[in-house]
Amino acid sequence: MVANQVSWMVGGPQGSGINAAAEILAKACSRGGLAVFSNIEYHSNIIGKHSFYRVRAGDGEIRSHVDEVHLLVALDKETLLGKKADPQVHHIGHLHQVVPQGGVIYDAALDMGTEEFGRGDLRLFPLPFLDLIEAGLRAGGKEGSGTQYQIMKNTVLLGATVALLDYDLGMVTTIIGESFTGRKAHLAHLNVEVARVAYAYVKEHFPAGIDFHLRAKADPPKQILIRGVVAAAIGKLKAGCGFQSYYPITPATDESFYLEARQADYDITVFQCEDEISSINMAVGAAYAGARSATSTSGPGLALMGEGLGFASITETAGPVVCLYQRGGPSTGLPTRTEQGDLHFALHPAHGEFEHIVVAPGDAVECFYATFEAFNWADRYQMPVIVLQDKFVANSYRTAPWFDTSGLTIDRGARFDPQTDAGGEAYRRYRFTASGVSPRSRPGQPGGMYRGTSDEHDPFGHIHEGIENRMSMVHKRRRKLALAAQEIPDEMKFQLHGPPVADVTLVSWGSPKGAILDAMAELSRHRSVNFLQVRLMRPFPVDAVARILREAKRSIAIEGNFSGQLTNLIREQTGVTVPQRIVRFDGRPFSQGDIVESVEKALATGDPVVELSHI
Amino acid sequence: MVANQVSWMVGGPQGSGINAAAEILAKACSRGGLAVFSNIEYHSNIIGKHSFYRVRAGDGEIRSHVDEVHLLVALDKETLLGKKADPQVHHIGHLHQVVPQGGVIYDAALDMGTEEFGRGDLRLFPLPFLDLIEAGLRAGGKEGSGTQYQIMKNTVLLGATVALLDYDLGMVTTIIGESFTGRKAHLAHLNVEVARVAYAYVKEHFPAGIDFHLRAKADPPKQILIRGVVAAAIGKLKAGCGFQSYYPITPATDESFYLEARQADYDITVFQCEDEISSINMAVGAAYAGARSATSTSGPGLALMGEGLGFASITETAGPVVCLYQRGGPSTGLPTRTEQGDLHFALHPAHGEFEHIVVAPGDAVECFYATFEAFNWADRYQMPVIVLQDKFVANSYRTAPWFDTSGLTIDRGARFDPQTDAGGEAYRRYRFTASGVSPRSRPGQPGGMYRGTSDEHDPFGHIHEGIENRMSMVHKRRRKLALAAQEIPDEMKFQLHGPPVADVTLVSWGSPKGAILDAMAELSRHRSVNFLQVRLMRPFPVDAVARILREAKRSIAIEGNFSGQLTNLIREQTGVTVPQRIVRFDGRPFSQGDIVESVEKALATGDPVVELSHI
Amino acid sequence: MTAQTYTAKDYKTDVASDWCPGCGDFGILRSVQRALAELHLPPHEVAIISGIGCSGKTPHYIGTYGLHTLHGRVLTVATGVKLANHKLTVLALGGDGDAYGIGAGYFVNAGRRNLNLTYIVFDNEVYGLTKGQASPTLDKGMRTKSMPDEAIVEGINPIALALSTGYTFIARGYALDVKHLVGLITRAIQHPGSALVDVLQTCPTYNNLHTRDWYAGKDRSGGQPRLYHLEDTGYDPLVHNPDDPDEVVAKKVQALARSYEGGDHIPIGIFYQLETTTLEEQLARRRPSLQTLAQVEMDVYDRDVSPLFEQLL
Amino acid sequence: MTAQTYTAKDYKTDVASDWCPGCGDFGILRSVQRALAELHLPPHEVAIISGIGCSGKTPHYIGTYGLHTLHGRVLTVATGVKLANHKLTVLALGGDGDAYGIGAGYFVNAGRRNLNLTYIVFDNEVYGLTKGQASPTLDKGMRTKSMPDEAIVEGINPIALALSTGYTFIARGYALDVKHLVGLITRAIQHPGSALVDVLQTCPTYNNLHTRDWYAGKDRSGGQPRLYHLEDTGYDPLVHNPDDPDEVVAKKVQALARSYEGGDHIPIGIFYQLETTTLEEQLARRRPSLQTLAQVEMDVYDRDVSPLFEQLL
Ligand SMILES: Cc1ncc(C[n+]2csc(CCOP(=O)(O)OP(=O)(O)O)c2C)c(N)n1
Ligand SMILES: Cc1ncc(C[n+]2csc(CCOP(=O)(O)OP(=O)(O)O)c2C)c(N)n1
Ligand code: SF4
Ligand code: SF4
Ligand SMILES: [Mg+2]
Ligand SMILES: [Mg+2]
Repeated sequence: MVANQVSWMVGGPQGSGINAAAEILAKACSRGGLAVFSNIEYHSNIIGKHSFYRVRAGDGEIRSHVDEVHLLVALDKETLLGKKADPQVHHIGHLHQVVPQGGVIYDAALDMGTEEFGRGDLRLFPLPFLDLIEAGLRAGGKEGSGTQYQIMKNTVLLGATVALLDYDLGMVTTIIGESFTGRKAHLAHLNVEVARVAYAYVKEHFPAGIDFHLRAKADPPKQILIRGVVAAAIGKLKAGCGFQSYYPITPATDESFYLEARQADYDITVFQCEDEISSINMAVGAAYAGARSATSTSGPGLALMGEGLGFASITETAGPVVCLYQRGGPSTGLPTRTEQGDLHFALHPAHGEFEHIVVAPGDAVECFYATFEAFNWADRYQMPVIVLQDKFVANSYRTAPWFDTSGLTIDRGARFDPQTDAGGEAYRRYRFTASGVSPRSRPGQPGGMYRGTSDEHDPFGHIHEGIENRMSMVHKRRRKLALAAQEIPDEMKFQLHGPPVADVTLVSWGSPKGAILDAMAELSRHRSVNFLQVRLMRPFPVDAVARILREAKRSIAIEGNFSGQLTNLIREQTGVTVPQRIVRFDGRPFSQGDIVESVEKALATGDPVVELSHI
Repeated sequence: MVANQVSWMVGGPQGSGINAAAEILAKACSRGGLAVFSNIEYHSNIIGKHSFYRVRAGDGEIRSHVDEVHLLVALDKETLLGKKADPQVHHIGHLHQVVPQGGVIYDAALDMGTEEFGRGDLRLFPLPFLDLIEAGLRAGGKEGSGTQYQIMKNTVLLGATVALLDYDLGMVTTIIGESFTGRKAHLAHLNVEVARVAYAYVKEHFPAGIDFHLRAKADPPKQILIRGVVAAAIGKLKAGCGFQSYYPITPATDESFYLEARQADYDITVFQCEDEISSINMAVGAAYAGARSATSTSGPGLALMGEGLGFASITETAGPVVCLYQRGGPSTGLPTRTEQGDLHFALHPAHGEFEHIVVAPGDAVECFYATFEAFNWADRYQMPVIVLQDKFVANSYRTAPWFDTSGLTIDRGARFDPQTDAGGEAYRRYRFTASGVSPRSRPGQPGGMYRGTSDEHDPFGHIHEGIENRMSMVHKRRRKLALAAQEIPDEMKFQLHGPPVADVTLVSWGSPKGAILDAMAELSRHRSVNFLQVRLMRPFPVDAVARILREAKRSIAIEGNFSGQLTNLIREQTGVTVPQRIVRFDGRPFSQGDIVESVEKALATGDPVVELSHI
Repeated sequence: MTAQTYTAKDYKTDVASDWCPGCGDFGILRSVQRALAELHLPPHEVAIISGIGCSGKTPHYIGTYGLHTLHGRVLTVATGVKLANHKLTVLALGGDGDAYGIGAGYFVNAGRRNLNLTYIVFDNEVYGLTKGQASPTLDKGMRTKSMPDEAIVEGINPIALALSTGYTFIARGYALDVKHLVGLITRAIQHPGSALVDVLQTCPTYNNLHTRDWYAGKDRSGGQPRLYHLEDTGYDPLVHNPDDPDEVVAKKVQALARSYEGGDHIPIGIFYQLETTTLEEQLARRRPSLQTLAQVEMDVYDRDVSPLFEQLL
Repeated sequence: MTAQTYTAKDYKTDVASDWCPGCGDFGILRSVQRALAELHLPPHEVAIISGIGCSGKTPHYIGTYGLHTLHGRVLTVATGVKLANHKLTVLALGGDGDAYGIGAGYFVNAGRRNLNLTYIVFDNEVYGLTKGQASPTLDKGMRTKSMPDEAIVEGINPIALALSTGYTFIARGYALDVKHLVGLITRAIQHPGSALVDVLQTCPTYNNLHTRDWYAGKDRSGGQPRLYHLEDTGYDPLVHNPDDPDEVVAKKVQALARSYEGGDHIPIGIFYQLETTTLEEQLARRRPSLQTLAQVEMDVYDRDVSPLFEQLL
């Protein structure tokens, strides 16, 4: 393992506050200049079911999680040992993931006999959670029973964690202070006291601690800690998005919340709709009216948006941009779990043949840039754009250098100009042009009036069923897609990570990116490895992908779905068959170790399909 | 041209009754033992816009239309010469389609100077339509002005047509009599009189007539005249369908109307819903309740049904069967025109990865059998089935031998039996089985109670997010699809028409079938030609199609869409590239001549794409 | 069928609920189970169809046939079930978001049909399962703890909406007044036609405005409860002469006026009831076989379609 | 903007209509054009959004901005347009199937918002463009010539539905009483908030029950018209004190009672009107820049997002 790198995990029932603790720890590590990757797993449930949060932090590049845990924090027995008896939620807990000599913080009140841990190598840290809360409250000048302030267990575990990892308590208490705002501001100092008490308790009672420590950088770089939803949201703001409609759905809602909280500061209209049919069509209406417009959703929502997307496309509306956060399907499926199961659907989301763009960023950084560009594409090519993320990218935090926005430019595409363009009766909104793009007006603009329709239409926008017109219109609209294929730069379309030529070429898209990148060093010890990450799904970078894969000595696809949707798409588009694929479709994300193991297995066995799971 | 074979066309404004005239003529030809193919083209409009109806009838096999017309009937000038000045509906009429020496019946009141026809070879039959109507009314004992009975122009043209084609007037008047029923019965004899008068008038005033005639068979076979919607409807009835929900949409509505009119006779519940989301989910509810259940729609409707289909699939509901009548897209598009644009969408109609079957019959006969079998598949594999038709198959009449239903058997699949299966608390609706299929109960059945859900679930049907269970469930459901792939017989999956090995292999699906078959004789004069018709789109007949295409010397795909959806699917599924394709995407169907010309062109030029249109 | 008797226990499952402690859903669950027991409905003849949300999970806890469907589509699935087998007792249930937001179109159109089913709406004024956004029943100006701002659109009045769309049994209950709610659900199930029971439901996790204590009036000076029983005021919801359009309108108008009562004086009970032909009855007129058999009981697998071919000759 | 004047001609296009001869849609088209002219609205500042159906084709014949959208989604698109540019006059229009069937959910939820737009429903009791099936407003027991059987579900009462969902201007017009209809549409456009004008529309092709002659009462012994003007009876639809909840309820109750009048005595006119804060006003409180600028007028293309990154440090 890398020195000064730690994998930490906390588990407990939904609603017990582990999120806050983990996120504060992650932020403290990030502020200390460490690389951080953190992510949560939880049931589709509000209070009670088992959830856990991982934080991996340290030196070097970290873009994924690992399965092993150096320090495990358990708020309940289930986190340790699972629920083996209950067929409904059967799982085996996380104790087995703890590395040799790893530490376990748990509530002393759980009354775990050491033999229950079943292994002698662990460093055990039973803590009197309620007592520590009470002590902290007292220190903060508040008498109160620990039971009443149960939720502060999360602060106890945070203080204890910092003590064991030997990290910077001051940094953590600062962040605790920052994170209680508004109605909760008065709780800040109490929590700080509780964290201090827990820290002191651990330092005092467990001086030996554990062997895994984290040290903040002396001169930390200016880095941010960001997750997919927020990256996309900031991308939208930076791009000048003026309208976002949404209907609540996991895991997309967080993005809209983020924007909603900033609507006044950033002059954006964020609107909660009655359903996703409304969201998409409002977004189309707003785009038609001239705003840069967007919505975001996950699979079940997109299943209601197809008609609206086709409508936007045939009316050559400039947008909307639709952020699709994939989750475990089909149907309601695994609503809080991750999957890459919607690629085919995003490519053909409704009846008929229409033009749209589908881009699939691989991490939060790409989410930002892809979402930003999506608006330029929507305007330039006058069609909707789908930005395909998944729950894993959406919810996972990672560190990244402060985003460079200097190179970002806004391009609103061809717009009707009453000074230079034929207007009034002569204005042809859908004029046949060589590029396929016709300058668009917006309601309110004198001289640019037209009547549009979801029916096939003539250059003026009126219903037209004639053959000649129809064919010209289809060609016109298709030219725009061809133009997009031509103009969008290669680096937005795909990236070949690693050496240009290698013994093994991994092929993937979206969220497995981080784990693949992190796994490459180890995989490369025995052979050279490179990694083709496909980003633009439509228009597809046919020639480049075909060339790279034809030149590849051996290629293996890696996807978070059952059927290998990218693998299929590549074959459809290029005729090239990627002969092996590694798939995961249990709703869980790929870890760094998953990639190493499964690629080794695929190479060793030659099996066409390697299925992954960790129980 | 084949002797005793005629291509006839009538054109006029929507609502002018040309449908009735054409359909009576078609029926008379069918009853006379001739092969018939007839189809209509019309605007998305109720009254007034140009529409035309073609009837091709005669000896030999006829499964398509031809572009040339032997006898044209024009109720208005637009039918003859189009509307060249009006940019909104620009077209050039049908006069140019009339063959040398062909006949033209038209209303003398149109006041067409012969020079307006622009060619001297035609046989012109200006008729005093209103006078003939009045004469007929008088003969029927009714004084009335022709203006008031304008609609009877269609009967005039019918009588005149029969006279010129020298066909059997008695047969036609019998059918006229049959076609006025219910509230309209009193009009039967008036129309018969009008037809007689028109017939006599033509015989008297135009004794030379035309050179193209139709003669009924002396001993006509027992054949039926059927179109896709009716074939599918009867297929549903024969299969024991107990529930059909629908929401009106062109061109699917006719199927539901047909069933609705027979609900009492055939004990089927037919229900008009508030929209297609309701249609699909009611159909799922009915299937869950134990009925064989169905709905039908076209593209915009399917765009609202995806979520319901995914729901049916994850709950392993036995159905519903969804008849999808493709029409011109995208969006509202060309709502009364044909297209094969929904294949990709039908294959991936919603988010996530789920199981369903997609079958695409090529003509009305296949519609019947495919729809029938669809219910067996829905029951056997417990998943929804999409039967993919298009407007052209749906609305075109063709003759066919009386359907042989003797070989049809109903298979309701594995059902829970309280006598032999573990019931009550022990009943596992989603028991893991080797085939993937678990016997299903229905509400009302004692011992078979379970709780189902659109979430991922355990064998009992309860929400379950565990990894092991998830993977087993995905595999279980996928096994059913594999089973379907194994069990469905080859002849349902595809058909290789013509010689097993040929110089040129045409590849197509759905409605171009008729035109391709009819074109093969001519195409085969210069080289050997066969035709691979793919019927089952999911599960796809991978091996057979790959084998046939790999063995093909030269293959050309023919599709009624822009992007070559089957071509793409074949490549995705088999890796085989069909190097050339002929496409038509102007909303119009392929004629026999279209196929001949475009295949010759494709062979001559080697162009990867040959686009078709006739203006 | 021998007349068997049942108790609430017979409608339980051994599935652990994953609702939050103290959730009002428990009260509704218990009320449904008791109502089924009071009516002694054989569990296998009951189908409980639900939407998606916290509320949507209810069927998993009831020992009848159950189907947990899609968000907003519960009435469409339930209608399909009932049309296919009208001998079943069909209960539809789900959240207020499910019912009046994404499902509003189906709510309206199901009302018109007067199909004999009972719809129980879990009205907690929030989207529970997606973490507490405003649901359509939250009133304008209100702000729960998970909302960034006050609601700026009118709340839906479910009683008024149901009145205008044709439900023939319209009631409001309270999740924590189980005895009263059992009565409402029992009568809703007995009612021949579309029945709505909108149930005020506490959501201790997200709805901090309308809590158990608030309904109980704990914050009021006199401490009187905010809820009262309509029937205690002599209110008569029943249309006595269904053929008298004037009485129908009068009873609707009366119910409408009452439905707007609120604040510290919130009526629960039956607002409106009209006994008139159900959709099943009308269908059975058109299709006499439905008078004795449910659609799923008919043997339709050996149909003679040759008359249909005859018509095509 | 110089105050320019307009006449109905200024709102015409040269596109040939493809409605059937005698269709009531012509009357509605003319009324919209005249209302726009009476208000002297600059054509380029008007956006007319329509659904799918015969009625949906209307924008092609009006010389303003227009968008002919999807079946049942007209209000969602119109809402998006208005939210993006509240300075536009936005008219939504479409068929009764569009509005109360497939679009019912959007009808309900748009009502709640009180966004300042006018919805004109072409109420012909049939699905015109798909050839005459019953639309949701066709009453139970009715059968038009294209229906195989009588309708067996209740017809929607658009006025009652609008009342229960929050529209603040609710009127009924008649397509062939153009003068009266112009007045209704004019006032609906002037009304600040969600306005519904349900227009009884003749469909000579499919609706053989409620024809021009029927409305005119030609078949009645005295030959009196079946329609009367509400305002002629002294009816007062206006809520005079919007802050008085009792008056609001009273006016709703009054309107509801009146909305059920029918048969030979059908009221047209304004049923209900309430002037209260619009959605735009509320949004502008939250977002003061909206008080002067429309969203599309704001320069949002050079935003400084660095404070957002700061928060992520
Ligand atoms: C099509 C679709 N959109 C969104 C969601 C996400 N979702 C799940 S539950 C829910 C709201 C639940 O609120 P409500 O219906 O009031 O039920 P409650 O949880 O309050 O009982 C939403 C929006 C979904 N499952 N499907
Ligand atoms: C999603 C969808 N379903 C069905 C249709 C078919 N369709 C077109 S118009 C229409 C009904 C029109 O009726 P109405 O809204 O009353 O308008 P009208 O034609 O009477 O003016 C229907 C069902 C469609 N276009 N889209
Ligand atoms: S979130 Fe609210 S409604 Fe959902 S289970 Fe918890 S308390 Fe009940
Ligand atoms: S069908 Fe009816 S509504 Fe449609 S255009 Fe014709 S008359 Fe008008
Ligand atoms: Mg709720
Ligand atoms: Mg209508």
